Amino acid sequence: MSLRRAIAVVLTGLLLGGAAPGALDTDNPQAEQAAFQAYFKNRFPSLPIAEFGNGPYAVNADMRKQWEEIMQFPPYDFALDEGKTAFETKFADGKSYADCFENGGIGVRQNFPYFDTKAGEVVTLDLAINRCRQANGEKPLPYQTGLMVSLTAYMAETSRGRPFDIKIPDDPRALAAYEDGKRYFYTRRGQLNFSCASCHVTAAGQRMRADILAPALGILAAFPIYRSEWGSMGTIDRRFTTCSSQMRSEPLDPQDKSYRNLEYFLSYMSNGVPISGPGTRP
Amino acid sequence: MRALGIAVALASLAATAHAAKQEDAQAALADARQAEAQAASYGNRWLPAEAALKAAQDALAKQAWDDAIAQANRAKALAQRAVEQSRDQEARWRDAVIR
Amino acid sequence: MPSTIRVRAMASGTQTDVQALIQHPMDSGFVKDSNGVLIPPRHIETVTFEHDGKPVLIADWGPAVSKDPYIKFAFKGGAKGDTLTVTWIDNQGKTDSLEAKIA
Amino acid sequence: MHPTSAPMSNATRRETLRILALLGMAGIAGTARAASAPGWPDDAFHQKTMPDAVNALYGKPFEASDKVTLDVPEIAENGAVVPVNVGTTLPNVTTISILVPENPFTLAASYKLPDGTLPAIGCRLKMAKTSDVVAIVESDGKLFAATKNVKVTLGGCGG
Repeated sequence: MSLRRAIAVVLTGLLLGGAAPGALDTDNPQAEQAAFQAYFKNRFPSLPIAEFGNGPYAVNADMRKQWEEIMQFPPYDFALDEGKTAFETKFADGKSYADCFENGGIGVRQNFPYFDTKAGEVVTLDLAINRCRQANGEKPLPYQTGLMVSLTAYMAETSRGRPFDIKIPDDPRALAAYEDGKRYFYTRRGQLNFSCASCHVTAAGQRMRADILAPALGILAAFPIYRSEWGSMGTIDRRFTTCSSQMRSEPLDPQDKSYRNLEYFLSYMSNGVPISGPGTRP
Repeated sequence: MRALGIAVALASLAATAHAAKQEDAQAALADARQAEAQAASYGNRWLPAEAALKAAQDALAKQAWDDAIAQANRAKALAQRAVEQSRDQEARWRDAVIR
Repeated sequence: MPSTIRVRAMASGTQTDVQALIQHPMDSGFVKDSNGVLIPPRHIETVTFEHDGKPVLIADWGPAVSKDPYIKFAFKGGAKGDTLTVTWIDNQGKTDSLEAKIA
Repeated sequence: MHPTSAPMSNATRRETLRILALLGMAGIAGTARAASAPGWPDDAFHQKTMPDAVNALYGKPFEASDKVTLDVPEIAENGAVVPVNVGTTLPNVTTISILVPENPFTLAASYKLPDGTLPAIGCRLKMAKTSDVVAIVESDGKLFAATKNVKVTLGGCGG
């Protein structure tokens, strides 16, 4: 192609695309997902996709040894039993959680969060549980700890090993939710001026004092988690809110739209990584 | 009688100074709140700004005007920094996206 | 009230491998709660494991043992179906006991 | 991997205090000693140094021995849950104890092993800050010990 024609092509590209060709960011989730996963596979070439569900323990041997020791008899065992019992207990109206979820709620965690085209918003597993309760005349549960974490622990356990399978339906609102989650993930905020990407992309695998920063790929696979730091279980909400305040940024409310969209983006990026929850973390 | 007059004059002088300080403090606090509201509009409130704002309110309640002014100014500065951060990031977050 | 004790005891012919997890706060007495009030010390002091009426392990614990404490040991003998009794007592006199079956 | 941040004296001091508070070892609270469980070595658990704790528990000296294996992490992922495994090839082991000199109370745990119980213990301990961990095994009435250092610090970038 002659130089003159090449320039013409580039110019038209600019005019049409309205952005430099490099930033062809016309919300093509599939392409971005492929690039995202390729980035981490290059950063950690020896890691099979399944290992990305083990966060810091996939990228640090000393930490992994301590994890394997704790996983012999994990402290979330009590929450798991409480979750199973609660999941199988009928509501006052005779229904139970099994009636709200496909396949009786067994082995479905990997499909969450999904985009609810009727309500036009991202529905996480925690939100779906509370919607189920309210649909059956029960009070919604608090989000970050307690019974909600036990229920999601049990549902995660029934999905162990099943790869994330998050879909973005052909609906502009779904694309917008994905885009909003992406924006949140890459936007720096708080006095420390970090974004999620600053630690979980750029510095993935490195130490932040005693912590090893988990790669963003598969980072939600192990939830809900028992953190030694908390001495108790916590859901994704609890982790998002505590992380926000560590950035000296005002945490949002649990199940805030931004957090749900962030979870949607992160889970979609992790398609193919198997569920490893419930998990234990430092 | 004269001594009493002077005392009264001095007292009223102090009172007006007191009142002026109070107004300054309240104005500073209003500015800080306004800056913080702007940061909130970007969904980017900083915890240290919140803390300084609260400290300013507490100081105001205790009529510690100088302290209130200092804390309010600190809150405003932090909130403004948050707004700058948000504006900057609105333009540049896409640069970080993995492609 | 479900038991606060979880036991996994596996007989392997010559010995029985035991793992136990106990639900307990193991408060050391130095931690302050969210509004700055010192949480009083409450930690397990002794855990006794018995098989055939004889102790196979007695654990004496201080406040430095982790929350939801864990223990792993093994003893010679023990067969599938035997009972392993686990009992803990804490410094406030609270206690719990469980009769677990060896697998 | 060595932690990336260069150690700053006051930051490290501030950090240690924060960990102590976090893990609850801030100071020696006057713990009202309720009636202890029978057989619980109350005095030994309230000693603040290695010599006093060993003396209160055993009343005899110990010697280092490579026949005692002590498996602890190099850097604890979290000071609240540090996995510790002790084993030995020594014969007739009657007790195994684990001590953490830098904790406010040195003695962390002590196990009485009746005849027929294998000389190996696994447990999870709290550590206030970087410290040695000492495992003492009593074999034929004599005390043998293994010592390893475990680094403990706060995780994350601090609230």
